[in-house]
Amino acid sequence: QSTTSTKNSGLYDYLLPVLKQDTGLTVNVVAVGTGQAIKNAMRCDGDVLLVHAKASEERFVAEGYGSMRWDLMYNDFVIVGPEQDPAKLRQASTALDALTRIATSGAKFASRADDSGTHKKERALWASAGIDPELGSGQWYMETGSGMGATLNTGIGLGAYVMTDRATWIKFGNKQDTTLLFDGDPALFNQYGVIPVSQKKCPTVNAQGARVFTEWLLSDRGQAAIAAYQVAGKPLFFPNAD
Amino acid sequence: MARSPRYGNLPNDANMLNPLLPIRFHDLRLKRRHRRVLDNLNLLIKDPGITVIMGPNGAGKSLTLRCLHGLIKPDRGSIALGALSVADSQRQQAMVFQHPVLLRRNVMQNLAFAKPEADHRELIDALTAVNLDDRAEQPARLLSGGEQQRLALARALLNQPKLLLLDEATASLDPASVLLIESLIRKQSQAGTKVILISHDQGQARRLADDVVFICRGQVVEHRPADAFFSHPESREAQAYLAGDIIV
Amino acid sequence: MARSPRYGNLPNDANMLNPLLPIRFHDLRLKRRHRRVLDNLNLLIKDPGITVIMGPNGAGKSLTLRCLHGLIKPDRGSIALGALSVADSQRQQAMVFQHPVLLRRNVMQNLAFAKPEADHRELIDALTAVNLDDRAEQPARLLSGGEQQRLALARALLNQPKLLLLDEATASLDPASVLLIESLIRKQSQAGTKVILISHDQGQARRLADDVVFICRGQVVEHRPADAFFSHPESREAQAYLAGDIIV
Amino acid sequence: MDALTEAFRLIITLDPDLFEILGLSIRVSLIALAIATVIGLPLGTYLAINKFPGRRVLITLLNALMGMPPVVVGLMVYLMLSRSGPLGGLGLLYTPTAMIIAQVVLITPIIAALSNQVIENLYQEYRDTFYSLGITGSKAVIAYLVDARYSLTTCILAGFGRAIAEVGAVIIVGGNIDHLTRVMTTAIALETSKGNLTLALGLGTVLLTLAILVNGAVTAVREFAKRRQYA
Amino acid sequence: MDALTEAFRLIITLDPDLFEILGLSIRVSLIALAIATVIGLPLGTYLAINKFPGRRVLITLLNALMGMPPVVVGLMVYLMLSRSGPLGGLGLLYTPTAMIIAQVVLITPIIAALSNQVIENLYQEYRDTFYSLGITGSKAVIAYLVDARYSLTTCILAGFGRAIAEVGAVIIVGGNIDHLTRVMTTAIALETSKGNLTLALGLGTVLLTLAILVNGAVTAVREFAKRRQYA
Ligand SMILES: Nc1ncnc2c1ncn2[C@@H]1O[C@H](COP(=O)(O)OP(=O)(O)OP(=O)(O)O)[C@@H](O)[C@H]1O
Ligand SMILES: Nc1ncnc2c1ncn2[C@@H]1O[C@H](COP(=O)(O)OP(=O)(O)OP(=O)(O)O)[C@@H](O)[C@H]1O
Ligand SMILES: [Mg+2]
Ligand SMILES: [Mg+2]
Repeated sequence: QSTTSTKNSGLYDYLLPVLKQDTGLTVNVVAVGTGQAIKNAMRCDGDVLLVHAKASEERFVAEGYGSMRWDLMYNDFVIVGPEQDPAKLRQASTALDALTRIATSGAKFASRADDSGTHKKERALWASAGIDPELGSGQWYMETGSGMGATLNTGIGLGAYVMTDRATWIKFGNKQDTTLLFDGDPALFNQYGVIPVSQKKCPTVNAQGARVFTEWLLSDRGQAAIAAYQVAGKPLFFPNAD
Repeated sequence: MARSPRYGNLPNDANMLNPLLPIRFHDLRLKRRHRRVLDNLNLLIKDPGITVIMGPNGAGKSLTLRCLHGLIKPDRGSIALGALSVADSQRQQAMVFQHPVLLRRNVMQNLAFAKPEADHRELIDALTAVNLDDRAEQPARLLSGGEQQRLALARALLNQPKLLLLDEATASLDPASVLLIESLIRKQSQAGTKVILISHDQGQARRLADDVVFICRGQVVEHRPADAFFSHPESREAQAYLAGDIIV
Repeated sequence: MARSPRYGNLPNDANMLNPLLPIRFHDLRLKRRHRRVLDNLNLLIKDPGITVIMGPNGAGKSLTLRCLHGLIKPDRGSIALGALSVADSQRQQAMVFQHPVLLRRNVMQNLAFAKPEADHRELIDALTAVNLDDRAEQPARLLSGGEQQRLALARALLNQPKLLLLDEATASLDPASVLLIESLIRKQSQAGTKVILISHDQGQARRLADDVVFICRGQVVEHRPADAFFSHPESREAQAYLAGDIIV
Repeated sequence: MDALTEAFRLIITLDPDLFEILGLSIRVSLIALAIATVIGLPLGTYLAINKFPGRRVLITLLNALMGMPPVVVGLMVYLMLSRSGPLGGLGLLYTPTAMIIAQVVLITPIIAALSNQVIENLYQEYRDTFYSLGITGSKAVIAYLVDARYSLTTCILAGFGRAIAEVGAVIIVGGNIDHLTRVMTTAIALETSKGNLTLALGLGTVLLTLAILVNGAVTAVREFAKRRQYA
Repeated sequence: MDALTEAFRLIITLDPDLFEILGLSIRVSLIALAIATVIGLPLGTYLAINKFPGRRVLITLLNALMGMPPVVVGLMVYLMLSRSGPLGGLGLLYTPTAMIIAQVVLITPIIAALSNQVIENLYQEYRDTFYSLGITGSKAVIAYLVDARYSLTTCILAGFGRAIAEVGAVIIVGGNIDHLTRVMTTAIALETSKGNLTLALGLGTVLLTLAILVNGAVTAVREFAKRRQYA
């Protein structure tokens, strides 16, 4: 089980053949939102969890579903929006400033609103900016309740701002007149974790394969492979396993 | 029109054994759209042989036969066939409808459908009896009107019923087919099958009937031996019917 | 059986003007499943009045009428009605089928469907003419067999056709209805409508026919004035048919 | 079982969000169904009773369009209505109207193809009589529709089922935007993606209950009318 | 237009991924269709020709189940097959078998409800004759199915359309795993979420072409048989 963002970024298509070469392991990827991925794993429908929502992940481990959680890599979020940039995001200094500009300018903002890691991050940012976007739900705050790609499609169709992870954005095919308007604030960094599902809770789990997969990801070979994955000349993920 | 010789239909041993006799309709009542289409109909058919039902259009002849065959449950009243109920006797009955319904298959398959265990020879014989053996492979629904009627009759006879019900079964047949069918019916009757048929054709009724039941407005108005009925109809309605006058 | 008086059907002025006469079938040929069901059929109907078509089951009578009405295109040959083709004359024709198809509506609506512009009075009159006025509100498909046939006839007459085709239209009528319908047909014919009807009923044919067409195996075998046909049928086939013998 | 409890809870607490979403679902589906019926029934009938070259091809195409993936329909409507698309000026994207358009495109072929079959069967029976009475063109179409009215309800109910259950197309053109274009099916998809399976199943149960009620009502009316009239 | 070019490119380059996905789509849909037909046709027929208390309720339910949201079906099958579910031991989740199961659940009611209507019409005509000939039970069911065979193809094609176009259920139970459970519709959904709309539409065009081919073949066979036999 994995989140959609890693899947859509094409990372697996690059990593899995290398993994196969090194270990002989074949991995099946089920890409769903972080929330669904965790719940699916709680039902033992998955061997390894690769998601990005640290708090939920730690609860997953604490409740005994996962044996152990490791930091794997990070990437960062960016805010994209229409070329004309009605909220003047290009001039924003911080992420909080950017969100405040959107909220006060009357421009639209499309949120995934699906309990995904991205959505949780976005909600945390709104909270620290002291804004409750729910009040504008359906007027300027568009809760699409969809995956990253679908939300981008919707946001672009609406001429709205969208917060997305950089990887998905770079590979996204339907950009039309939407462009990257804000990035670089460390508040937008996004930590991915990897958790093998516990054999105690789920006796049917492929623990052997899970361990091999996890160890390979955390090994120098794996970390190097992650760093080497580039799209359009840019690295998308930055390995940071300890 | 040439008349075929009138065969006697005297009850013989086989007839006496017919387990579906006597047939007794008791106070049959049927309502359709606030109209009593069968109105306390009483009828007792004791004897074997051929009973012809006559009566004006809409009198309730077809409905009566359908009740007897179990296709319609009357609102009130009862029907008994010998010691049997309608349901228990149904497998020993066969019926040919006013507008026969043939399956979307060929002539042979239509027959085989009614008697799956029959072998080829038996089916061909049945077709030959109604002069349709050269149509065996033809789609049944593309037969001419008269051919369809003959096929329906062949199908009804296939299972050697003890009671054969015919609702204007010769209405669209040519004279030769009419005589052919009539002789088939007579043969069947002599072999012990009780036959009840509806007909508007007085010639046919005179040729075939042992007794005539005259139905009018949902009631049996007259039930007498054929000779008596045709020579001296008793009821005003039957007199008018035979004379071709309109009965209200 | 009582005979209604035979009316003369002499051509009067109205008849002479019928634009659909003469009706000419030329070398009509129709194949169905490798069998020639119409086999170079030639027929010329010059006179107004009532033409009766007779012939054994499966002879091709219904198919001939269907070709004339435009329901079937013959494989070869032609049909002309006066100066008109089948297609051009079709709106002036009406046909009553062997098994009439009624709509899933009530009796009144079935009539109104054929002539939407007719007012209530006209429809009631048409129903009264076939003795069905008390059935106006009843679902047409629940009528008895004979009642359905009468309704189909009323529907066909509603638009005052110049050519009326009847395919065994009285086969399931009671004697009174038969006479009623026959007098309707006769009236229609005297008013200038050409009538062609198929019938197996020799009594009816004698009562109605001005001329008789005898069809056998897809060909016209005999076409003569009615009196001549019934007193001295010329062809072997017609002799056999009238005698009730099987024709092969 | 949990799903049933959840559905029950949602209904008896008169959850306002639920009723907003449910209301929109019903509105969108019924409007789309009405439009698709008005187009599909005469179209299917016309193709059943008129012979012309290419008729078989058209019927085959209709049958094939029953297998049109909703996502593809959604994308096509999206591209039409998107700001850079030909109808972008109307500003219809992400409105209930867009969802209705997508559903009409989806279910019209279904209603047309199914009614085509129903009418074709009736045509076998009525053809000669209608020809003889000179009933052609739109008069014939209407007559067939009237006489097949009871059988056609099943075709329409199949269309309704597809409309009310449909998610792939409406989520693309509607966007599943809360308080604007969120309907039952997109809400179910959302709760599923959040992992709230019980809530999702609860919503599904509510939707299914709605479908049963609608179908029950239609069947009841139909049976009543049938009995008062006749088959 | 771009979509057409894209579809054309995918096909003429004999893209191996495309053919793998296409093959799985066809396999899953046809197997599901076969199973749903074997269950649905006799079921619909049985309900059309047998009177028993609750029959109307069952038919209404079948009609309503045509409106079963695919996501809900997907969830139910998911919960059944999940490793912690009652059938978890079989290890079927995220396999083509799981997708077939979900599709069978989805399309059996469609085939049953539509065939029910077709057979009910035939029943009006055959009822008395069958009763008179003593044809009941499974013999009657088979006879009705045989005699309605041409009309029933439309019901089956409707089921096929739904199966081949379906995405909501198969993505949940299949998981859209590359080289394992990815079918055309889930691939289209994936490309859409990546914003590759042209590719998505191209795949959609390929799928639609397939649907047209299948429908064309069925129609042709049916017309041929009809002409050799009769309606
Ligand atoms: N389901 C029904 N609803 C209403 N009226 C009906 C129904 N079935 C039959 N009737 C009426 O009942 C009467 C008797 O019908 P039935 O078919 O028994 O007549 P019949 O004696 O056989 O006449 P025919 O000689 O014309 O066949 C008819 O007037 C018919 O209209
Ligand atoms: N579509 C068809 N396919 C094959 N055979 C056909 C078709 N239509 C008619 N026939 C055959 O053509 C012959 C003539 O049929 P038609 O209906 O004209 O007979 P008919 O003279 O009206 O007989 P009847 O008095 O029995 O009504 C019949 O043998 C019939 O089986
Ligand atoms: Mg009758
Ligand atoms: Mg005929």
